[in-house]
Amino acid sequence: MSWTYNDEVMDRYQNPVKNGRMDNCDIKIDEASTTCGDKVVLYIKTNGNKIEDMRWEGDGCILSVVSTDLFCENSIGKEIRSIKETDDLAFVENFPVKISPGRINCVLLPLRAFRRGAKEK
Amino acid sequence: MSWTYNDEVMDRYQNPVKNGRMDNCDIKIDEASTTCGDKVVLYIKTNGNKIEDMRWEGDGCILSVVSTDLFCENSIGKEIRSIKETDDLAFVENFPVKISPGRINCVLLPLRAFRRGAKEK
Amino acid sequence: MISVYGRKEDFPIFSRKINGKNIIYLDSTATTQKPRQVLDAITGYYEGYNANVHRSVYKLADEATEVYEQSRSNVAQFIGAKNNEIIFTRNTTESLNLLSFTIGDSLRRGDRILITSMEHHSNILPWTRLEDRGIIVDYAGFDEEGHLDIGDLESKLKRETKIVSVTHQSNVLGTINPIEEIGKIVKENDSIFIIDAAQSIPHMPFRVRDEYDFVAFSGHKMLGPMGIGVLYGKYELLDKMPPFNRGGEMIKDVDFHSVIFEDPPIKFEAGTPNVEGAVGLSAAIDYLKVIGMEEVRRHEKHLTSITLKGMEDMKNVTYYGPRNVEDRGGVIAFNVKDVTNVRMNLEKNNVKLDHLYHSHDIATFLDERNVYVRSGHHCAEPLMRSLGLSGTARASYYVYNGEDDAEIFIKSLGELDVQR
Amino acid sequence: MISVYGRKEDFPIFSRKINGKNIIYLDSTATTQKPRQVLDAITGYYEGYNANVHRSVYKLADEATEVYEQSRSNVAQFIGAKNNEIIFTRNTTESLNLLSFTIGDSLRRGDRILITSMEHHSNILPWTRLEDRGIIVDYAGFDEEGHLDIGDLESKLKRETKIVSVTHQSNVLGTINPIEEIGKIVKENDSIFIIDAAQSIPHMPFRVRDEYDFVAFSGHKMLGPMGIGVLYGKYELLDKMPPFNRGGEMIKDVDFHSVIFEDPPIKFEAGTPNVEGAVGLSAAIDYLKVIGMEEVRRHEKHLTSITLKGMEDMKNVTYYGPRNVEDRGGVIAFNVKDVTNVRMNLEKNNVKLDHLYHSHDIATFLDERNVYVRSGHHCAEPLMRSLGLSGTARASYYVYNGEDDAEIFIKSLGELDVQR
Ligand SMILES: Cc1ncc(COP(=O)(O)O)c(C=O)c1O
Ligand SMILES: Cc1ncc(COP(=O)(O)O)c(C=O)c1O
Repeated sequence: MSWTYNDEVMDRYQNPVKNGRMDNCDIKIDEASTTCGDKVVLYIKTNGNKIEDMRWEGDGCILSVVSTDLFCENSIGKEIRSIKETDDLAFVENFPVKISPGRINCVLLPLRAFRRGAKEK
Repeated sequence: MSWTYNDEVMDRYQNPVKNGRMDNCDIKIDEASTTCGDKVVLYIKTNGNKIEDMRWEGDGCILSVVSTDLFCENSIGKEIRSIKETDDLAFVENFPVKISPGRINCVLLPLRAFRRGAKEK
Repeated sequence: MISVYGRKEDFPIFSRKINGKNIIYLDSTATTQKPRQVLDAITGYYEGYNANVHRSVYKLADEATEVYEQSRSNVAQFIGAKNNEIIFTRNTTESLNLLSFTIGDSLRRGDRILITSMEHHSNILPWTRLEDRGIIVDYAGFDEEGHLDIGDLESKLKRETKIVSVTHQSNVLGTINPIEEIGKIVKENDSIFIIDAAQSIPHMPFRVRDEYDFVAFSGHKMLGPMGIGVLYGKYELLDKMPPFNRGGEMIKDVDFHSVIFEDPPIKFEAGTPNVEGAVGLSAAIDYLKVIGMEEVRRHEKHLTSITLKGMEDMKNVTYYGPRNVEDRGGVIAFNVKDVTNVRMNLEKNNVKLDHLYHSHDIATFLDERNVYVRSGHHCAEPLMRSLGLSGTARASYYVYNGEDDAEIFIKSLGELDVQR
Repeated sequence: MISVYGRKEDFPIFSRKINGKNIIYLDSTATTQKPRQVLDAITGYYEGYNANVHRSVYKLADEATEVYEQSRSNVAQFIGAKNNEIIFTRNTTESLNLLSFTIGDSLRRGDRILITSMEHHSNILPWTRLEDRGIIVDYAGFDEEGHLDIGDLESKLKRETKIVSVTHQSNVLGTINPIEEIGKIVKENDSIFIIDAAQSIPHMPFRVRDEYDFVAFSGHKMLGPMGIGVLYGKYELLDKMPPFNRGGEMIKDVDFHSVIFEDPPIKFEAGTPNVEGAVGLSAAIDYLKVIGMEEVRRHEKHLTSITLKGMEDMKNVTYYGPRNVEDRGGVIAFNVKDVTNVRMNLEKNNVKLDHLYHSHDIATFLDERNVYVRSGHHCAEPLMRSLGLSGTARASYYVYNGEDDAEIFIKSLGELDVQR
C-alpha cells in the first residue's frame, strides 16, 4: 500500500533539493494560495535574462512542494521569458505522476507565482 | 358540444336575475379581483341583521357572475353573520357544477366580498 | 426536419391520455415539456457521478465539476459567448434581479431606465424597485399591431438613460423586436443594453453581439428542467460588478471582516450550484441542436400561420400582435366575443357593449376538450392595460406540437365561436 | 431500523464500481446521494403532469399547482410549521441572503449582528455584506473541544444586537449547538433569531419553536435534488418584510409605476418556481420519514462512535470537535501528522515543528482507495483560522453508509497513519 505518487515524488517531497532560504537573491516572490493554505516564497538569482539559481521556502501539499522543488531545479539556465511562456497543460504533463483534475492548481503553483513575480529587467 | 357548465349555469349567466343597480341600499361593496380583472359591486338592503335584498352590477367570468347572482338570491332572508360564517368548501360544493381547483376563487368572489364589506351595525 | 406531427414520441408526457384522449399542450410559453433525453441526463447524473463541485479532489467530485463546466460551455457555444460569461441562475427572473441588485443599485437619483410596455413583470419589477431611490423608469410604446414603436424608444432614450432592457419576443403579442437595430441605437447613447430572451432563445437562432451587454433566459422554457436559468454578461462588465448573493463557493478568501471574491462567473454563483439543472439544460440544448434552431423557428411559423388563418376565419375571435408571421413567434393571445351576453357594462356608464368571454372561461371550455391554453394577464399587466383588456387566452407552440394540435385547437375554438 | 450496512440498495449510484471496487462516499455534508424514490418522483412529475403553477385553469396546471403546494405542506409538517411559513429557495445560501437583503437591509448604522466563529461562509458573508453600511458583526467563540462558548455569546449580545444567526450543527466540528437554550437567551434580548439548519434538519428530529424566527436548509443535503432550498419564517415577520427578488407570480397587481405584492410565501417566490425541486424534496422527506429521524440520528451516532474510536487508536491522526457523540453529528474533520517530513516551518522562524499532511494529500490518498472525503477549508475559513489550521480532511455519514464504510475508511486511514 502506498501513494499513487511514485517514489520519485515522495523522495523529493521528503528530501527536497532546492528547499531553503537564499540570501542576496535578485527576485523574491511571495505566493499564497488562499484556498489551499499553501505558502511559498521563491528566491531567484538571475544572470541577465537567465536564471542562475532558484530556491524556495514554505509549505504546501505534496504536489505543490514537489512541483516547486522541480521547478527551481529545472529552471536553472533557462530564460525568464521562455519559462513564463510555458504552456499550463505541458507543465502538468511533465509532472512525474498523473494528476486528477481537482489537483492541477497544486502543480501549477510555482509557474503561476513565477509568471506573476519574475519581471525582466 | 357545449360547456361543462350546465344549462342552469349558462341560463343564469346570460339572464341573471339579480343583476342591476339598487338605489337606496344600506351597504355597497366594491370588489375587484386584480388578477382576473373581475369587477363586481354588491348592493345590500338590510332589515336589522338580516338581508332584505341584494343585487349586483359588474362583470367577470361565467363562474363569478353566476356565483354572485346565486349569492344575491340565496342570501335574502338570511342573517349577515351566518352568511359570513359559511364555510368556503361548502360554498363551492353548493355551486351547481363541479369546479376545477384553478377556478375556485372565481366562485368564492361574492362570499369574500361580502365578508369584507358587510359589517353588522 | 420535424414532421408535421411534431416530436411527441420523445416526450413521455404525451403518452398520457386524459378522459381517453390525447393531451394538446399549448402552453410552452409558460413552461415546456421535457424529452426523454433530458430526463435521462438528469437521472444519469444522479445515478452516476453526483457530488458537490469545485475544490475537491476525489473522483466523483472531479466528474461532477467537469460535467458542470461542460454544461456551461455548451450553453456558451449555443449563443456564441465565452464560458466565463455564462452565469447559472434559477430562471430569467433571477437573472434580471441579479442585474437590478448590482448595476441597478449603482444608479443615482435622476438616472433613467428604459423598458417597453410589452415587458413581462420580470423585466419591469426589478427596475421599478429602484424608483424609491429616485431612479426613473420609462416605457417605450407599441403600435396597434403590437410592433414596438422605435421612434418612441429613441425619443425616450435620454442622456440620463443608463440602462435599456427590452424583451426579444413578447410573451403575449408574440412580437419579435429588432434587437440588433435597438442595440445600435442604445450603444450610440452609451447605455447598457439588456435583453430578456426568455421567449426567443428557446425558439430561434440567437448569437450574442457586441451591442448586447446582458442576456437572460430560462432552462424550463427550452426543454430543460425547472430551477435553472442563465445570465450572459460581457466579461469586462461582470468583472467590475459586485456580487449578488454571498456564501460558499464564490470566494477566494474570507476573514472575519473581509472577503476576496472569485472571478466571474463563479463570483455570482453563491452556494451549492444546481449541477442537475445545468446538466439537464445542456441535454436540452443538445436536443435542440439536433433539430436545428432554424428548423424550430420554421416549424413554429408554420403552425402559427395555420392558427392565425383559422382564427381569421372565425366570426367572434380576435387575436393580438403582428399579422405577419415573420414578425412574431408561435404565441397567440386571443379573445372571443360573447354574443349571448346581454348585461350592461359598468365602466362605460351602463352602455351595451361588445362583451368578451372571460379568458378563464375560454381556457375552461378548451380544457374540456383536452386543449391546454393559458388565460389571464400572462404576467404582463401593463401590456394588458395598454390593450384595454383585463386578460386574454393564449396558445403557444413548440417542437412537440404538430399540425394535428393546431387543427384540433382551431376546431375546438370554432365550437366556442358559434356557441348558442 | 437501518441495517448496519446502510441502505445502499435504494441508491443507484452505489451500484457503480470504480476500478472494480465499491464507492465509499463520505461527503454527505457537501451533498447527499439520491434514492430511487426521489429520482422516480422527479421523472414521474415530468412524465405525468409538468406545467407552470398558479393562476391557470387547465388540468395539468391544476395538478402541478396541487403537487407543488402539497410539497410545501409536507416540508411544513416535517419541521412543525404552517404551510404559509415555508418559502422555497435555491439553497441555504439563498435563504440566508433573502434575509440579508430584507431584514438585513432594514438595519441602521450601529446595529449589530451576532454570529459564531464556527459558521459556514453562507452564514457569514450575507451579514458582513452589511458592514459597509456601518452594521457591526460580532462572533461568539468556541472552546478547545469545539463547544460554542455560551458565556461569550451572552456577553456579546448587546442592546444593539438586532439579529442573532447561529448554525445548528457545524459542518466542520460537528458540534450540535443548544439552539433551544440560545433561543431563550436571544429572545430575552428581543433579537431576531435565525438558525442555519443545513446540517441538522437532514440528520436529526427538528421542530420549529416559538423562539425560532427563521430557519434555513437545503434539499440537496437531505436526499433531495439540487436547486431547491427552504426558508422557514414566522408568518407575522414574513408578512411585514419587503420581498426580495421581483417578477412574475409574486404580485397581486402591477401598474406602470406601482405594485401590490402577494401574501407570503408567494411574495418571496419570484418567477417560475422549481416545481421539480419541491416534488423531489418532498419525496426525500417521505423517504426519511419512513426511516424516522430518531433512527437517522442513532445510526449516525453509531458510525461516528466507531470512527472516533478508530481514530483515537491511531498514532498520528487528530480529529476536531466534541469527544462525546451526543454533542456532535456524523461529520468528522481530521488531520494526519506527517512524521517523514524534515522541512523547516517558515512561519515559526524555521523551527522544526510537527508537520501535517496537506488535507488534499489525505483526500487523494483515500481517493486511491475509493474512499471519498472532502478536504480544504470547508467554506469555513474563519473557523479554520480559529483552529490555527489552513485545512482539514473531513468524513461524513448519512443513511446509506454502513459499518462497512466506517471500517474501510478507518482501515485506509490506518495505512496513512503508518506510511513509511
Ligand atoms: C452549516 C452550513 N450552512 C450552509 C451551507 C450552505 O448550503 P448550500 O450550499 O446548500 O447553500 C452549508 C453547506 O455546506 C453548511 O454546511
Ligand atoms: C418574456 C418573458 N420574460 C421573463 C419571463 C420569466 O421567466 P421565469 O419565470 O422563468 O423567470 C417570462 C416567462 O413567462 C417571459 O415570457
